Amino acid sequence: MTGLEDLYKEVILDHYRSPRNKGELPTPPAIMEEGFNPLCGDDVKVYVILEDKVIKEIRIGGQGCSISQASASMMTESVLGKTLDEAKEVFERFKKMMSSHENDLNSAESSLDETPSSLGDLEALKGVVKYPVRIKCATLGWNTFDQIIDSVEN
Amino acid sequence: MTGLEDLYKEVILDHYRSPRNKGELPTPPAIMEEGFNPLCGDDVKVYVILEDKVIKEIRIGGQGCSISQASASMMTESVLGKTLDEAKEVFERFKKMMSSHENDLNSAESSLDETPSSLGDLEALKGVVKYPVRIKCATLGWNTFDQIIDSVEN
Amino acid sequence: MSKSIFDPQVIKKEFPLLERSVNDNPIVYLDSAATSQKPIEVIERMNDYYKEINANVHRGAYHIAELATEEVEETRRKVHRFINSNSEKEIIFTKNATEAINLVSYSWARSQLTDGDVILLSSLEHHSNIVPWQQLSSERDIEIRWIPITHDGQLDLDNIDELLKGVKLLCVTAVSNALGTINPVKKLVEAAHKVGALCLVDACQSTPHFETDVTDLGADFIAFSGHKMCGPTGIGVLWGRLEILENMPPFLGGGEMILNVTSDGFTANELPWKFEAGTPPIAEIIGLGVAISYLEKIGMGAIREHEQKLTSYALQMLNDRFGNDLIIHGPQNPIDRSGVLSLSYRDVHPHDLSQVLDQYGVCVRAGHHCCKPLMKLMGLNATARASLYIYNDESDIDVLADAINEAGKIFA
Amino acid sequence: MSKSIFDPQVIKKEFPLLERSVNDNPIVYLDSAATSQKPIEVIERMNDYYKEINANVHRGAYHIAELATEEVEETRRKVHRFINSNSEKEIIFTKNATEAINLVSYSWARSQLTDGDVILLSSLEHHSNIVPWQQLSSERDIEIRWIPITHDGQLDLDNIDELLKGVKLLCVTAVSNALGTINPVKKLVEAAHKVGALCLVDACQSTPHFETDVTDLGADFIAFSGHKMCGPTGIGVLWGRLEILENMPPFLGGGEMILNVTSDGFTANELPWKFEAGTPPIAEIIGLGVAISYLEKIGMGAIREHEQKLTSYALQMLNDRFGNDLIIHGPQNPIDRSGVLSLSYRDVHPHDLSQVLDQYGVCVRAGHHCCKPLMKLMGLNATARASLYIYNDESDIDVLADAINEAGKIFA
Ligand SMILES: Cc1ncc(COP(=O)(O)O)c(C=O)c1O
Ligand SMILES: Cc1ncc(COP(=O)(O)O)c(C=O)c1O
Repeated sequence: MTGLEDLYKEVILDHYRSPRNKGELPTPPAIMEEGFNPLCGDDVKVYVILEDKVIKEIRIGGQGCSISQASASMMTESVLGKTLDEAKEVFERFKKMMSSHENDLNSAESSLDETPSSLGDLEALKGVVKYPVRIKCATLGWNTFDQIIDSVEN
Repeated sequence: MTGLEDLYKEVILDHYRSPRNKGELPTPPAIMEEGFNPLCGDDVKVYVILEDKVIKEIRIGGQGCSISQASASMMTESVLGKTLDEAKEVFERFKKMMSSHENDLNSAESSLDETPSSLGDLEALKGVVKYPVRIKCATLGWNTFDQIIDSVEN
Repeated sequence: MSKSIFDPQVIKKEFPLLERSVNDNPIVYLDSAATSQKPIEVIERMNDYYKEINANVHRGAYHIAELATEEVEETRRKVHRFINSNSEKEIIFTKNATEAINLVSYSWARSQLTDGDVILLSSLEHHSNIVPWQQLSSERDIEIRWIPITHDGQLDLDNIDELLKGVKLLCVTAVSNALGTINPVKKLVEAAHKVGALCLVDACQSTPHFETDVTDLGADFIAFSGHKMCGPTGIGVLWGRLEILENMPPFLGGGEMILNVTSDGFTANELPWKFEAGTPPIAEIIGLGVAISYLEKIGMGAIREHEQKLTSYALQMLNDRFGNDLIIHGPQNPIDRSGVLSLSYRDVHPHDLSQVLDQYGVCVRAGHHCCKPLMKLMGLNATARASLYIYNDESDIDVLADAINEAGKIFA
Repeated sequence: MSKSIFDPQVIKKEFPLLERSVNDNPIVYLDSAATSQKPIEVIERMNDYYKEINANVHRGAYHIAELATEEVEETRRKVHRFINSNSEKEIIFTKNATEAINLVSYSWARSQLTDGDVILLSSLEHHSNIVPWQQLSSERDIEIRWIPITHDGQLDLDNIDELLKGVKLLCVTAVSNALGTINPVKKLVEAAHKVGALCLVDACQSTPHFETDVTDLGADFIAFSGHKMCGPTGIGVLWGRLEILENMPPFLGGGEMILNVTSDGFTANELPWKFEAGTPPIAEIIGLGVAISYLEKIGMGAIREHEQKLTSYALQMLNDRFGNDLIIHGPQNPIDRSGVLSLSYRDVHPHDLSQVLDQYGVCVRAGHHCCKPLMKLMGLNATARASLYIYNDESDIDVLADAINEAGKIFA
C-alpha cells in the first residue's frame, strides 16, 4: 500500500495506541479548555496545572482520530516541564510546519525541508500537510492548549 | 422590417396613439383599481361607473407601453355598455387567447387558430402571445378591471 | 418503473466524474448523501445556458431574456409536477434546503409563534432543521421538544400524543442522512394536524431517492436541495401550501420580490416571487430542471427498487464478511432504510477509516454528518458513512469491503 | 493597465454567447448592468469542477472533497485580494448581493438598531438596498431618510451634515445601475464615520468595472454579485470589517455554520463560515474565482479606461445623431458615470423601444431598473437602458443607434 506511509508513520500509530498523559485533572487547580473540530465532530479537552508559568502537569481528554490523538499526545510530551513561553515557541514552530501548505500546496515538499529539525516526535506529523483536512486534526490539541495560554495571559 | 408586424398591428398603434376612454372619473360614484406591471414599472388605473351591474362609463389612467395602452383602450370599447357578466365573458375569451402560449409555446401558432373570432379589435393582440413578456402588458388593464368585478361581487 | 431500463453500468457512464481515478484506483463514489454526482446532460445544459441564452430573467423584453425566463418558469412547473403540488406558485427557489428551512423560520414562525409555543423536532434531524429553531427559541420563549429514538435509530412514537401537546410546528426529516432511517412522515403529518400544528418535512434525502407526493403526504412545507438529486450546487426548493405561503410576510427583501416600491414602503410581489429576492440562481434552476427530467426518465420507483436491492446486498455481504467487527447503525431491515450505511469498524476512527478508503478511490464521509444531537443519543462521536445512489452497483460495495479490510491491517 | 492588451475584438471572442444571432442579426448585448456574459474559461472551469472534483466541501476527508474545498477557500483568498480586504475571514459567500444586504439587515441591524435610530439611504439605491431597510422600519420605529439628488441624477450633498444627524447606518451604491452615476463613496464613508454611523456600500455596479479597495474606501460592509462581473449566477459576496462581523449574531442557521450542536443549543462556527449555512454554491464560488482572475488579467484600470472612452463615444454620437429626440439621463460628463446609458426616445415607450431593438439583435433593458423611488424623483416611469462592458465596442453603439432610428419609424 503506497501513499499512506507518510501519514500513518509508526511513531504516530504508537502515540495513538498508547497516548501519553491521557486523562483528566481536577479543576482547579488545573485549567481546562475544550476544542471542537466542526468538520468531524472530534473534541479534545486539555487540562494544565501551572506553577510559576511552568507546565507541571498536562492531560488530554476527549476523543478523536489517530492524527488528533497522536498530535495531542506528542504535544503533552513536548511541553511538559516547559515554561509557557517555551511552549509557545514550540507551538509556533509546529504551526509553521503545519501551514507550509497554505502558501502553496504544490511546493509543500520543498518548504517542508526548511522546517527546523527540532520538533522531535512531532516531526512525524510533517506528512499531514499533504492532507489539508487532517491539518485541523493535527492542530486541534494545540489550538486548545493555546486557548489556555491566552486565558492565563489575559 | 420583418417580425414585428404581428405585434405592432396598425389597429394597435391606432389605439395607442388615440386611446379611447382615457382619463379619470370621480370616485365615487366611480370605482377605481390600480394595477402594476412589476417588470417594467407600468401602472394602470381603471375607473368604472356601474348602474345595475351595467358598465355605464369606463376610463383608463396611468401610463404604459403601446401594448398595455392599446389593450386597455380596446377593453374599454369592448365592455362599455355591457353587464358585468358579459364583460367577464369577454375577459375569459381574451385570457384564453393570451394564454395559449402557456400550454405550449411551440404550438402557439396552431392553438391561435382555435381562438373564437369574436373579440373584434382585440384580436389584433393575438400576435402578443409570441412575446411572453408582453402578455403581462396586454393583460394589465384586464386584470385590473377584474379586481373591480371582484370587489363588486364580494 | 420497468426494471429493464435500469442498468447502473449504463447510468454510470452518464456521470463524467465516475470515470476518473483517485490514487490510481477508479473512483468509487459513496458520498451521495452529501452531494450527488451530475449526469452529463445537466452539466451540458448549464453550459448551453451560458453560451446561448444567458440573461437576467423576468424583466428583459428581449429574446434571450425571454428564453431564460421561460426555462426558469418551466422548471418551476416541472418541480410542481415532480412533487405533485397544487400549483406552481407553491414552488419557491432558494439557494439550498437550509435557506428554505430558514425561510419558514424567519417568515412563518417569527410571524406566527409566540411565547409558550412548542416546536417538536425528531431526534434524527440534520443541523439545518435544528439550528434555525434553536435560534428562534433563543429569541423567544419557545420550547423545543424532541421525539426520542429507539436503539436502532428509528423514531419512538409511543408517546407521540403526549409530545404533541402545545406543539405549533413539527419538523421531521423524511429520511435520516446519518442512518438512512425512513420516517413514517405521513402518519406524523396526520398526528400534527390533529393538534392544529403544521408540519415541515425535510425532504433532502427523499426527493433524490423516492417518489415525492406532497398532496398525498399532506405536509405544509417541504424543503430540499438540488445538489443531492443530480442537480447543480446553489439551488434549493421550498414548497409550501398556497394559503399558508400567501399569508406569510416576505423574508429577504430586494429586487424581484416587489410589486411596487415608493420612498414610503413597498408592496410585495405575488407568489412565488414574493420569496425570491434578487437575481435568482438562473443556471442552477435550469440545471435542476434537467436533473428532474433525468430522474423521471429513469423512474423514481425504479430508483428506489435499485437502491433497496443494493442496500440489502451491502447489509448482507458486509455482515458476512466482517461480523461483529463492523457495526452498521440504524434499522436492520432494508425496507426501513435508504441507501445510507453508517459504519463503525472496530476501534478505527472513522476519519482514519475514510482516509484509508480514499487511498483505494473509495469516497465516504467521516464525522457527525451534521447530526450531533443524534450521534450523542446513539452514543457515537462519528461514523464512516457510505451512501448509495443510482450509479452504484455491487462492485462498489465489494471495493468498499476490501478497502475496509486494508484499514484493519494498518490499525491492527 | 497597459492599453495594448485591451482589444474588445479579442475579448468578444472569449464570450461564446456573443457569437450567436438573434432574429438573424448578430447579437449586440447591452444589458451588462443586469447581468454580464461569461467568458469561456469561467464556463469551462465549472464544467471541469462537475466532471472532476464535484464533492461537498469542508467535511470530506477524501481526495476530491479536499480539492473542492481547496478551490473554494482559494477563491475566498482571491476575493480578499481583489477587494484588498484585511483578511480572508471577512469574505462571506452568499447567493447574490441581495442576500448579502439582507444578512446585514437581519444580523447587524436587528441586533444593533433600536427605536428612534435613523438609516440614511441615497436616492439612487436599487430596491435590494431599499426594501430590506423598509422591512426593518416596519418592524421597529426606525426612520428612513433619503439623500436627495440633483436634476442630472447626482447625489445632492449640500445638507449631508444635517441629514446624518442621528444616523446609525448609511447605505449607498457605489454606482447607480439606473443612471450610471458614480457616487463619492469615500467622502460619504468619512462623513458617516464622523457621526459614528456605519456605511454599507452596494458595490454591484462597481466591482465589475473599477478597482475596488475596501481598505482605502474605509467602508464597513460591501455587497456585490458574481453574475455581473463575468461570474456565474447563484453567487454573491458580503465583505464586512472583521471586528464588526465577529460581534454579529448568525443569520441563516444550519450545517456548516456551527462549531457544536447539542439538544440545548448551538455554538456558531468561526468567521467566515458562521454566516454560510448549508451546502455552499460550490461550482459558483469556483466560477467566481475564475471570473476574478479573468478581470485581473485584463486589468481593472484598463477596463475602466475602455468603458469611459466608449461611454464618451456613445454620449457624443447619440447626441449628434438624435439631438433633442433622445434624452440620456444622468450626469453629462463621462468622468462622473459608468457605462450605463439610460435613454428616453421621443414618446416611444421604453418597452416598445427595447422590443424593436431586440428585432435587430440589440439587448437593452426597459423599465424602472429596480429603482422606482429614483425614477419617480426623476419624473420618469421607465427608461431603456443600454449598459456597456469589456466586450462592447463602438460598432455596438452604432447598431444601437440604427435600431433606435428604426423604432422611431414605427412609432412615428
Ligand atoms: C446597484 C445594484 N444593487 C443590487 C443589485 C441586486 O443584485 P442581485 O440581483 O444580484 O442580488 C443590483 C443588480 O440587480 C444592482 O445593480
Ligand atoms: C437531511 C438533510 N437536511 C438538510 C440538509 C442540508 O442541505 P443543504 O446543505 O443543501 O442546505 C442535508 C444535507 O446536507 C440533509 O441531508
